[in-house]
Amino acid sequence: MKAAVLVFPGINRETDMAKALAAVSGVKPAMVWHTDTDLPAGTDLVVVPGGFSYGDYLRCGAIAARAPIMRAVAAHAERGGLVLGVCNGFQIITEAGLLPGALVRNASMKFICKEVNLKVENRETAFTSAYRHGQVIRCPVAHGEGNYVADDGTIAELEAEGRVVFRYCDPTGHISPAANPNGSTNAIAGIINARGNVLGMMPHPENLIEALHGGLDGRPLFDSLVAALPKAA
Amino acid sequence: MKARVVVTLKNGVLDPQGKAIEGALASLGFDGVGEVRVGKVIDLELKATDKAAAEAEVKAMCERLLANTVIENFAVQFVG
Amino acid sequence: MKARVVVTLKNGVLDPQGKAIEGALASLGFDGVGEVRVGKVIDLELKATDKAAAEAEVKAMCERLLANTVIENFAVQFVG
Amino acid sequence: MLRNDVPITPELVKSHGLKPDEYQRILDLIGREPTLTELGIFSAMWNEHCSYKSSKKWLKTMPVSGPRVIQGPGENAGVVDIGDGQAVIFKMESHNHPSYIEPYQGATTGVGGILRDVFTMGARPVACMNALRFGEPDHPKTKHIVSGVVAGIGGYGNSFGVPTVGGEVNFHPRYNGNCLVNAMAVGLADTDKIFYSKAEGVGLPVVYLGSKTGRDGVGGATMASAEFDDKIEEKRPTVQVGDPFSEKLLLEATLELMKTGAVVAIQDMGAAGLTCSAVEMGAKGDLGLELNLDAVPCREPGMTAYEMMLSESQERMLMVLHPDKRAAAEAVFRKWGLDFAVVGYTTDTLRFVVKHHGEVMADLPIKELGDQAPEYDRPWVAAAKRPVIGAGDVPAVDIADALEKIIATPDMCSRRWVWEQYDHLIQGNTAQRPGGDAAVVRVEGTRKGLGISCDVTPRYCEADPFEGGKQAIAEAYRNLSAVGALPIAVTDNLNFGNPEKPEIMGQFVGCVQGISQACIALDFPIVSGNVSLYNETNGQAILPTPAIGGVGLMADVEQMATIALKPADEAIVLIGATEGWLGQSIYQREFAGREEGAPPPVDLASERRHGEFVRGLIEQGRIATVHDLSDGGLAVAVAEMAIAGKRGARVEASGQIADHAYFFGEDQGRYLIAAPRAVAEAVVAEAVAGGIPAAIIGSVGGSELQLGASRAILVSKLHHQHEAWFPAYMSQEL
Ligand SMILES: Nc1ncnc2c1ncn2[C@@H]1O[C@H](COP(=O)(O)OP(=O)(O)O)[C@@H](O)[C@H]1O
Ligand SMILES: [Mg+2]
Repeated sequence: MKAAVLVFPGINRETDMAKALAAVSGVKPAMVWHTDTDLPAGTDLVVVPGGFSYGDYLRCGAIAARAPIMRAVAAHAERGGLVLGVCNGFQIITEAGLLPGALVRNASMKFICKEVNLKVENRETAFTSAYRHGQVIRCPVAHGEGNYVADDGTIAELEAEGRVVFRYCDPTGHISPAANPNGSTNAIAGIINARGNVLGMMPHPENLIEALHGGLDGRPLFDSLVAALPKAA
Repeated sequence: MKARVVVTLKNGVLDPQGKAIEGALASLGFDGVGEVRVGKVIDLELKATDKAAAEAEVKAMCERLLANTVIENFAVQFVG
Repeated sequence: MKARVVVTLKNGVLDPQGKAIEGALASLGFDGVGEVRVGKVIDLELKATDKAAAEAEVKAMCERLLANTVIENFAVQFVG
Repeated sequence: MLRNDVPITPELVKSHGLKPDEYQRILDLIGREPTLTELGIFSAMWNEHCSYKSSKKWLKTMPVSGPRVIQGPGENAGVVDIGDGQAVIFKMESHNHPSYIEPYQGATTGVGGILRDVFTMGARPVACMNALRFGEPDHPKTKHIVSGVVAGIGGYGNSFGVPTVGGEVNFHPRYNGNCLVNAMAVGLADTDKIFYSKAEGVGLPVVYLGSKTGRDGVGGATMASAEFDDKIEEKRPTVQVGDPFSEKLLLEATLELMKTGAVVAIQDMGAAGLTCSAVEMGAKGDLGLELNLDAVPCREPGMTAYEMMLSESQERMLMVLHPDKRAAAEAVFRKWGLDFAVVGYTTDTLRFVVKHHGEVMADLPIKELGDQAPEYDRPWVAAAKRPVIGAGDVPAVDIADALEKIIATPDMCSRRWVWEQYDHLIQGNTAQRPGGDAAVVRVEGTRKGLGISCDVTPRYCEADPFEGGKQAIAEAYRNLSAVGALPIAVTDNLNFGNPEKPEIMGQFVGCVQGISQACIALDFPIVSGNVSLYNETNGQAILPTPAIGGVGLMADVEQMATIALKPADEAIVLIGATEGWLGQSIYQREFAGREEGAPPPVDLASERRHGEFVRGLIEQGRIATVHDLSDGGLAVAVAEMAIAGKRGARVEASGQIADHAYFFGEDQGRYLIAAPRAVAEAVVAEAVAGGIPAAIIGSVGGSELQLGASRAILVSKLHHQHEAWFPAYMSQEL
């Protein structure tokens, strides 16, 4: 696996992500600066990490989505390369048009940091194959604008095509407003594009990968990627 | 020249901020308030002197950055 | 009746958001842009039919909730 | 000769917060009338906030050294050795007045300021804490302030990317007119890569870094030292807006810059911005400094020298640069999109010279500006001792009823509503999240952990400043010991009323003396801190609130103890002596409606012995469940352990002490431990052999909590009661 983690001004979970990638795959990812115009040669996974790129000013992810490096990311996705956007990264790739819809302010209007439960709705992806179908996992969230919205047609399409990959639920897997931390449509926590190579999610699997974090439920996501990608030389 | 861009949410797009304000106004005793929607104004100082050119430029800025046309509409006004 | 409240930062108050947009527009190649300041619009549907009364009410809402008068100014417009 | 456009009238002097005798001192020092810019510079340097003129005499008496201390008070933050070539760097600071005026921005700029203090020294911030005091919940302003302050603290720290891992929240009518917002930041650096503010070398460039200067907060430090009155509205325009995005860039740029070897000295611009930072850098290095304001990056046109010198625009730094590293240094700042401007140079004249448009606007003796600030030995009176309240003087309420009520009160309920708005997980090293005795953060790349705790019990300090001061340190020591961390050093934030009143000054002196005595007894030196005086509105002072931020060190985070009850069938051990002290207790407040009598005394020798004993057990891996006893005593502590572990427990009555005193007394120096019975028995035997009171008082199991003969309560119900108040209160937020 040859991963590249993008760094925009104001991004702040890039180290967490890089540590998780290195811990699970054994290979340190390349850190790629936003003004670069190319990805390192041979990159097979681009990760857009969490944070507050450009302070979340204007709209979260909006300014980063227009950075020079994003053209290379779009081309990478176009070629079928894997792209993972987490939290601010999800917002950025959505703003960049790699995924449909938008992420708006949490219904509570507050930033929320806590552990939630997620239901793995689709394990047939390069990002989730190490989970069981319907598995309920724990995962932390930390965001102020994770409320996924899209027009009815888009939502219907995502649902019909099984492109909702993660959904907020309670510990028993039940979907309910009380278990939805941000008011997201259909409790959507993560979606994938039609081709299955671009995943965006609000929760932070990189913050639940060792005993110190209180659990390991984030690890299978990285295990899945390691399995899907060729071993780096 | 000064331009003001007003960015508002499209009809039908959920507006948590508007909802929160609705609730807060009601609990403050302002009971004559129906729907509340929140948007943005972006005031720009422009070096351009030609209005038509400026208009086209600001429209381009909106489409490329200032508004997310998936969920937002925009309108441009000129002052002075 | 519909009211539009425009809330803007007072002169001299730092606008980090405006600054970030300024930078972003410049790096997108829009080089004719000077200062950018960001504010809010709040669109309210009002049950009131008397304009003067509505005006007083919206002003009170602004002072009590909609604007942070420590750092923001507000203006009220009526539509229809 | 300096041109003086503005006549310096007594009114002008007064409006700068300078007393007539202080102005006379200025005249004597410089031998002429100051210019307006100079008057502004003096007012900034000589106000209480920057000069510590009322507190200095007493601060000098505090214990500030120890074998681990690399840098004590006097720099931007304290530096303490944690072994392996690393140091922990931390400080606490108040933003009380700004937060009362504009809660959100006041809190954000408070967090921003303290983070800057820490990374100016070369440390990467790894944790933030916050100690908050608000007025009574029913006061019309409280909810608005709580909402804004909490959102502001989160808004800044979350965006900046540092986990906010703990703190304190209290409500009390004495904070109705003056909330307290104390923010603490903790960072890590290599001991050989620490940066200081002392300028060295003549003729070196002085560089301005960060965001541009606006008219923000002109006069802010003066405001922070003024008592509020009803004209508070007029002071509003001095509010500053925080920009965590720029601060994050400033952090990365500064740390990158430090690696280039370009930094000779560096100082953040905090209160009184350019003035304070420039004077301090020069004065500490026995150097003069000349500033050319034409080079200062300004956000607004037409700023005067006066405004630039007093602006408190945030996210700025001042640095003395190695001249041959200029290009590399500038490239770093350009890369991060920040301003970089040479605004002056060091001189050997010991003068602080400010030029603007080619004209000298100020020319002052630099040492005197700092060192010759007035220093007062303010008269003080010790508070009268209060009587010891016996258990019989406080009504006995059914224990279960009392617990259910207390655990749901604003001061005792869960703070989840607060800390869920703070990103407490970022950086991936949070080993103990908010909700326990102390936060624990792993030292990146090692197994070591830092424990961090914020403590003070203001009602104790009010009743007996000396004992209250001791107690604040003892509680920090206890909280750190309870997670298994060796307490290594302290930062403090001394919040008091108007020091010109002898009773208030007496509170200050008493607390400082109590703190000092406890720090000495516990080998817990003070390495940094902050003083906030004049916390009064219309003559009503806050409770004396010397907030303590304690930092501890553990060798292996995996050994850390938590408060949650773990497997069933464990025994519960109480360490420490219980008399049933109800004076100044939460129980007395709730059920007698009084805050009366003497607070519980702290026996520092046993505090230390008990702490060492408990820490030893944790380090040996023999126990993993510990909670210290504080507000609400034994009943509240065991309830918190049950709630955290979602398990029941039962604790027998004492047999000797009246139930309400036994379960709710706030005797100091105590811990609860849960461990398998055999371990518990051995622990008790060892403790008793070592002269430490200890006994098995109960056991873990079931789904209910039962105290003495009182009715059992479902832990799930307690949990609900504990969690309910905050969200319900804030749901009617406006
Ligand atoms: N303002 C705050 N921010 C974050 N965490 C807080 C805050 N206030 C309280 N907490 C957390 O809630 C828990 C209980 O606080 P407190 O009752 O003051 O503990 P203790 O009595 O052990 O000092 C602690 O873990 C503390 O860190
Ligand atoms: Mg504690």
